[in-house]
Amino acid sequence: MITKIAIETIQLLIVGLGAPLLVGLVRRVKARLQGRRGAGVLQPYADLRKLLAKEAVVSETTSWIFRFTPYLLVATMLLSALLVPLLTTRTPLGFLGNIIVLMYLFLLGTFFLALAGLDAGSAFGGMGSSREMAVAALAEPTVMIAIFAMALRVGNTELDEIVRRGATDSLLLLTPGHLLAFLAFFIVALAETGRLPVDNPATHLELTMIHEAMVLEYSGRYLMLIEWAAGMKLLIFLALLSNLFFPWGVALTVTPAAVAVACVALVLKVGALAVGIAMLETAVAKLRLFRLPALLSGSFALALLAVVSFLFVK
Amino acid sequence: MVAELFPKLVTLLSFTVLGAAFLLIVRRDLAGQVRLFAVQSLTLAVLAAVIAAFTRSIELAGVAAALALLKVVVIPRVLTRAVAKIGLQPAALPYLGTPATLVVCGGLVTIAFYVMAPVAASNPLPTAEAIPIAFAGVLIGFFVMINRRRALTQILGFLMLENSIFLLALLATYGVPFIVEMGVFLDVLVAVLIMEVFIYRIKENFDSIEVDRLGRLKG
Amino acid sequence: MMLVALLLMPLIASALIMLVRPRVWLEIIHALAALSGLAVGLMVAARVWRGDVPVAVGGLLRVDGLSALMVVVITLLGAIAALYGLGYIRVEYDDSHLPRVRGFFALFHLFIFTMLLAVTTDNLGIMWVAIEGTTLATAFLVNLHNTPRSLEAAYKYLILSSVGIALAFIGTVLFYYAGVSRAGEIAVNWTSLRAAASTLNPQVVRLAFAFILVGYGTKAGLAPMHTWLPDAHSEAPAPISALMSGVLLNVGLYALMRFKVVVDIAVGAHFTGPWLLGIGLLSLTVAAVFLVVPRNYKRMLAYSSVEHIGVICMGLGFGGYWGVLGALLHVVNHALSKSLLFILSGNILLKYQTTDILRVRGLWRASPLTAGAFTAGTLALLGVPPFGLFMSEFLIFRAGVESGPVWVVILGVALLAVVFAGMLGSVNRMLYGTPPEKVEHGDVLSWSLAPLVVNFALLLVLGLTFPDAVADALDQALRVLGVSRA
Amino acid sequence: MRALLRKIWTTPVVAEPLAPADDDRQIEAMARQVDARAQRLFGRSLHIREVDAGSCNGCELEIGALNNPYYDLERFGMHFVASPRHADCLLVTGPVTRNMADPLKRTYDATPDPKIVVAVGDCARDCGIFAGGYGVVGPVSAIVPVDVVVGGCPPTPQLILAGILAALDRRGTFQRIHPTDGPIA
Amino acid sequence: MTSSETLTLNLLLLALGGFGVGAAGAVLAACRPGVSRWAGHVGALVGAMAAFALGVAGLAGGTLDVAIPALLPVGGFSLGMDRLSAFFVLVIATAAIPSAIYAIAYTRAYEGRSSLAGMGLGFNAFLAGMVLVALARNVLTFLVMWEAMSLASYFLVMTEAEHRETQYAGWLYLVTTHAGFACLLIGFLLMAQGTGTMNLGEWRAASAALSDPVRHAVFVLLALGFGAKAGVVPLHIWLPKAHPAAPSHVSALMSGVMIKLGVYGLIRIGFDWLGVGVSWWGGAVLVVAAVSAVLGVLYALVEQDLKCLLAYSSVENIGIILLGVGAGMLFQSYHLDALASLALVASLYHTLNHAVFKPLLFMGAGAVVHATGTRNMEEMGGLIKRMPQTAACFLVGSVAIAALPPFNGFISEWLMFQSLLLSFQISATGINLLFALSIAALALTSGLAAACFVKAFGITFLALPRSEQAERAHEAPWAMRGTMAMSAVACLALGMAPVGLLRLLTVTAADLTGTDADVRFNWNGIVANDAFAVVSPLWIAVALVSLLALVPIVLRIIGANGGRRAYETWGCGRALQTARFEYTGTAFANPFKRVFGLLYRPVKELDIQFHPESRLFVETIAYRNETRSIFEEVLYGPISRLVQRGAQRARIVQSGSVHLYLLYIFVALVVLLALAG
Repeated sequence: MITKIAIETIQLLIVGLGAPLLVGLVRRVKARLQGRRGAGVLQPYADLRKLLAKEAVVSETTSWIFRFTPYLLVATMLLSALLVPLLTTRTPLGFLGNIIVLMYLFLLGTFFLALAGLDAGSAFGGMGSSREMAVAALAEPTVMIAIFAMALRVGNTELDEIVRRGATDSLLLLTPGHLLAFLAFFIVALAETGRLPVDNPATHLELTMIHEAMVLEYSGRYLMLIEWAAGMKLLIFLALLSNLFFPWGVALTVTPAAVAVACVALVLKVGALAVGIAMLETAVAKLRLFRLPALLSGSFALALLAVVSFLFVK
Repeated sequence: MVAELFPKLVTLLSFTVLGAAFLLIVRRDLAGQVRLFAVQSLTLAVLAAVIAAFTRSIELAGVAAALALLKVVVIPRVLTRAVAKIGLQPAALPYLGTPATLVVCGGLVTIAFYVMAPVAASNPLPTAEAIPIAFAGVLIGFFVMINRRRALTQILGFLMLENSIFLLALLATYGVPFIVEMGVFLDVLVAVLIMEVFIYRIKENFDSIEVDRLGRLKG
Repeated sequence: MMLVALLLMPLIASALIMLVRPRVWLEIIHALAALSGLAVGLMVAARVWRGDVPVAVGGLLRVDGLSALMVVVITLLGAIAALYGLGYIRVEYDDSHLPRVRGFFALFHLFIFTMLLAVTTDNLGIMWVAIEGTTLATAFLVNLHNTPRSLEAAYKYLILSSVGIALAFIGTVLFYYAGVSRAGEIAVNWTSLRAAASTLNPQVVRLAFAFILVGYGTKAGLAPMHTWLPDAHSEAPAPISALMSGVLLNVGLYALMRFKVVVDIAVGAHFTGPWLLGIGLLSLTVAAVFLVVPRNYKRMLAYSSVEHIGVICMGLGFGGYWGVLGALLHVVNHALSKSLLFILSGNILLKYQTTDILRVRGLWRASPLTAGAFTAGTLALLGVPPFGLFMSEFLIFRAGVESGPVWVVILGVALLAVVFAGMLGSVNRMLYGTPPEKVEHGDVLSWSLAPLVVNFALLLVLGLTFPDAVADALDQALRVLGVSRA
Repeated sequence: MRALLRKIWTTPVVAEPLAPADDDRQIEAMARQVDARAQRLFGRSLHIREVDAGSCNGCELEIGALNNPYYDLERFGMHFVASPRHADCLLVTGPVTRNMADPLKRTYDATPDPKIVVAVGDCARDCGIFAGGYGVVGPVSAIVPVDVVVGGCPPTPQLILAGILAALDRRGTFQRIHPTDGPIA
Repeated sequence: MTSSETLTLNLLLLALGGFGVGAAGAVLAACRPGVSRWAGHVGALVGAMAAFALGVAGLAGGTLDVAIPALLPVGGFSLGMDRLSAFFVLVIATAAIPSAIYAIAYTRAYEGRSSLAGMGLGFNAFLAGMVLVALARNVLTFLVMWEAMSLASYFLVMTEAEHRETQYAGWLYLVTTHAGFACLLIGFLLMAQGTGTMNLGEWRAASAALSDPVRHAVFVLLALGFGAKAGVVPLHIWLPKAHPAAPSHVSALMSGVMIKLGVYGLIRIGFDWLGVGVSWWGGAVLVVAAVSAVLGVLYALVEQDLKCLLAYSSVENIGIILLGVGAGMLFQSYHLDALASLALVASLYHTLNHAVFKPLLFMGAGAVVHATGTRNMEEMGGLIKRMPQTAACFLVGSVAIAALPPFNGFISEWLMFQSLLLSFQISATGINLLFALSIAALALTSGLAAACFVKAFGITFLALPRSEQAERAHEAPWAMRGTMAMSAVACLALGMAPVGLLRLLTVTAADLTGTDADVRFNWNGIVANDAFAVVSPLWIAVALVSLLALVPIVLRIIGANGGRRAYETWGCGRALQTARFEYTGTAFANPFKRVFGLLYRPVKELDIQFHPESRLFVETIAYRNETRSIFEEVLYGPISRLVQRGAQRARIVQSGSVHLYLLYIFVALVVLLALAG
């Protein structure tokens, strides 16, 4: 029991506390790639702390939805953190739900965030909501097909189980379907977490915004919660990507040593992915909104190819 | 002798009836058409009388007499009265011209022979040979109704059709039972009277007795 | 005796109406004759249903199960139409048009008489005479208003029906001819013809049936001989339309059925079946074409009669117990519903002074009672449960699936669906919306609609149940038609 | 992407290091101060919203330069944001024109407390050459409380940075900064 | 008769009695609209409650056997109940109970405008018809009740027939449903002919006697008939017109349950009457379902009429339900009966869920329409402040229908995903790919549904009111709010504690497929296919709520600034912040319109009126961006035009020329003579 609580606590801490670090890392690497020094990797912590100290200006037009959403977002992310196998393949709360539950938890957050975007009645918020929902909806088939591909590979949709089977499969990286599914899932992760080329998290131009446009109205602690949640989402997605597709180092048995190794492995894998994202973001431009379907259908095609390859390999 | 003569006579008279029908196609003036009908009816009455004599049927003789009275005297009178009352009318051309009509009628006669051949063949009566002729009369009467534009001519066509049916019945079975025949005569008479009234009303309402004018009720 | 009374009563009523003077008396005689006609008709039918076959006037008149059914239909709907006619004529013609009123009542009963004669006589010749008589009796009724339109309709009706019926006479003669060598002169009687049926020359019988089908088909309103029907039924005064569409067509069908029995025995049922199916389907198609977008609601009802007669023909064509049972039930149901609707159409005409569908609007608001009845009647007519027509159509198509080619059933049902769409759309257009300004609120002749309760009740009864009495009555009629429950 | 990454690899960091360099000593010093003070008030995180209240865009060019790799504002935890709701600091340029007076006020009100306002450029200070123009309402301080005024037409990025620094330092007390004022101790 | 049969019989009689008394009461009190309103709907409520009990009894294993041979000849009026029937009775009652209560308050607005007697009569007849359809055990009983249900709902749709669109909607509805009825009729007759019985209960055993062509024909015909009622694409065109046109409590029932009877029929043909089907049947159902789901939600997304949006969303949900049915049929034809049961359980649960949240949404929409007098979302907005409770309930419905945890839609969609994912057990590549595409379709659907209901809720309830009516809107009467709250609670309960009901549904599915579903339940969770997938809805909810509570507490502890200042919305400092600056529903849907332009084929019209003096000044700008329905344009439009034009052309046969008419007779005679000779 204590081990279980310990593991879940570690997971919560990794996600909750690691999220700003991850964001900082991506920004730092990006700055470096742009020839800047950039803020330190710990800058996001400072940002969040500062936001907590500020008052919140809330539009008179808004309703309780606007104020409720940040809390819900954080709650869904923390809940996700509890059921994702970050360290071991025996996540204590894994019984809460499988990967589909996870995706729907994300969707729940997106749903409310989009509502919040509409709540203030500003044109930007509405625009952001509309775009965010469009991207989310279009990404959904890829997610599910990628999951189907995984289910074909391991015969299961339980996160723990997928990781476990992967960890014991030495030829994993040589499976074309696996790599295709990874690529598809990676693109989806970019779309879901609002990274380039889908969305530019650093943009100042309202008309090009997606995620940012929805949160333009937030300030103070609400903004802090939302940024934090966004960071957590990125972390969870990257952790998922690394553990589902590269399940090296994940603890198959729950011993302190194994967990410690898993922690280190996770940090390394996520870090590598973060660097990858930063490099990608430096190299590519944001796509026009109406070019996005091409990207997402491309990822869908990849996922479908993965399915096909598994069908034929079987 | 009589037995030999009888079918020939019947066939001859039947042809006369059919001939009258043919003439109706050619005739243009109404009064002449009415007279033609009277002639046809008279021939028919004679034929009925001949058959009545041959079969010694009193009923049929009665029918012949009634026929003569009705179709040679009463109905032509009624129609003549109508013709007089309508007055002179420009004769509208039929849909098909006379030559074409005659060709069509030739075709109709062929059809009649073709259709009625089995009936004629299966009939033991001496009059049976002429059955197709009677049916040809029916078809020609029908055709006149289709081809002619004036209401009165249509009625004459109908009457000739009726005559031919009577002829058919006569030839095939020596006539239908008396009571039926009387009923039929009654119907024909009433029908003609009603038609007469309608013709007057059409004249009144449409200023013409051309049936083509009756074209409001469509679709 | 009762049989003779049945026939004499309308005749006498007709004569009396010509004689008496005050309008009230006319109306009283009219109503009495119709109601007592119904009473006597029911009594005659009751006798038949008890197993008796009344015969009168030396075998000239004979009422079997089929005739009894028709007698009931004629007298019942005659009575309903007569009662409605009272009110209707009152609204249409005041006392200054007494001759016309008198003519209407007199011809009305003459019309009833001819129909009754046609279905009660055993003599096929007399039947022919009587059916021709129906044309003659109704020709003036169609032209009652003496407008150019009604005149045109009446003229066409007269010419086409007369020609058609003349062809039927050829058929009758040929049957007589085929039978006379076997059964003697009484071969003109249906009973003896039927008795001798198996010995008849099949080829002649086939020819004869062609004439009969075209001839009586004209009278029954089967396509392509139906062309007079929409004209005449739409121009006639509402009570007459009700009788013509509801009853007279069935009399034509009745004649057809009588001959069909004989043909089926002489040649075999495989002969008439396809013909009736074909002509039924053709009627249905033609009606459907005209019911896609009807413009005139009385014509719409008339075409719907073509449609239903087609359906009945299909039932007869499919044959078998269920098919013929369905056809007979459909005869009754159609009579009930169609007379109902024509009567209501009279009300609408009185209210809106037009038969144009596009100019009738807001019937629900203008006269709710009429509208309600019209809606229910239309739905009944379209074959919607719980009304009888659904049941009879169900039986007919069931028979079709059982015996006939299934594609005919599919086509038939599809055509019925097209009719459904067309008629429902048009009726909706009439029912809803805002009525024109000149139309005042309130029902006309609401009390004259009271008898329609009978129609609705019967339609419901026939739609939901199958009482033993009805089953027995139909079984008797079916036995006449040579089918019995397997 | 490969070419780009190669280029990135071969290009050194151009942002001035915090290690002393002759000309840029000031910058370095200021940066350190900003670092320290911002930490006090905003926890080393300062989000800036730029408001152009009617400027000729000269100041904007200089402000824009703050973002480039040379000045690299971000390394101090400063960041330009898209909404006043996210901002801690308003950077106002230009004389306040009639049409921008109200929006400026609204922007100020829309910014959550605590917040600072830095008026950038001569125009923002006293309407500069536009003073008295019919379309000009007045300097920024006429509309919203200003913490620091940075003079210059346009001020250098250095100065602007200094102004922000000063604002952090003396929030609530009005202060002017001029190019001639010299480095801030 | 066993005691359980006595119980069910009594419940049935009570239900029918309730409907009967309700109908009679409504009609008898026709002159007193207030009384009529109460009588009709209270009767319906009593009936619905009895039906609910009947459904529960049936699911628990109670049976029913009623036969009245005298009523409806040819087989007689015959009712029976197995678990499937019972389940659908339960579904009907579940939606009917809130609708009836809601109607008491809602129909008040119709007093003086429409006949409340008619509405009461129609409402009760509608309910009775639906219940009896589910229970019918004889062809004729089924058909008559089917049509009674259609007719009653038709008249209810026509309640507001003074509008032209309503007339058209009603017409289209009845025509489509009747066409479907025609298909059913032929299909049933063929089936009865092939099996030799009109008793629906005997068909399963007798279906082996059917020849292959007949089996296929029966399947196609019945599927068409039931599909038309269910509103699957492309037979859906009536649905988005008729459902919005009806009063909201009726829309709730039509969308919530009536279309489900189409599903009922499809389940019957897929799993019961025709025995185990051929694989292409299931494949066809799966494809149609996927297309319905995606197209339904796509059309919903661009709809500005709130009730129309909900109606299209019903097309979508029917698609989702049928995905399970189709998958189940396919599994069955590959002998994976346990999976078939699982798919069926998912379908049935979604059926029930949709019957809870769709009425809830329609009732919410009704309250909104009631308050604002319009169905156009572009004239709403800001209602969350004016009608907070309605808004909360509508939000629950929206979240539930978007299949988000912890509400009920999520559970059924989760189950659906599992059953589709498990299709890899079939070893046929083509079928696997088909399933892959259905998974993608379902995923796309759920994403789009989320977007759709963000729009529905956001545009309707959030931000500033877009019209004066919306500004003046008021909260709905308590009865309406109460029923909505009831349904909202049901959504949550069904989402958090689905296990008990799912166990019953497993038994129901097992009755049809013969095998228990491939799913286990522990006291709080669902485990599909031996730990293939697990979900614990209750714990998710608990965890979510505790985390929600935890976050503010932690914030407080670490000393977050709790200050809050209200100020206007940030509009770049614009002077005026009015509703005109808000994102409209049309704008919200625009990205989707562009992405799926092929399907929507939007028509854009930009009409700019310049000032006569100078083109630099614009007087008015009118912008219209409407989508066109492919099916109406490509499929039904041409057919309808063809029929109409053909009919118009063919009318010349009745040319008015008596000569021509005579010629017809002549030709007929000659032809028949030739045939006879």
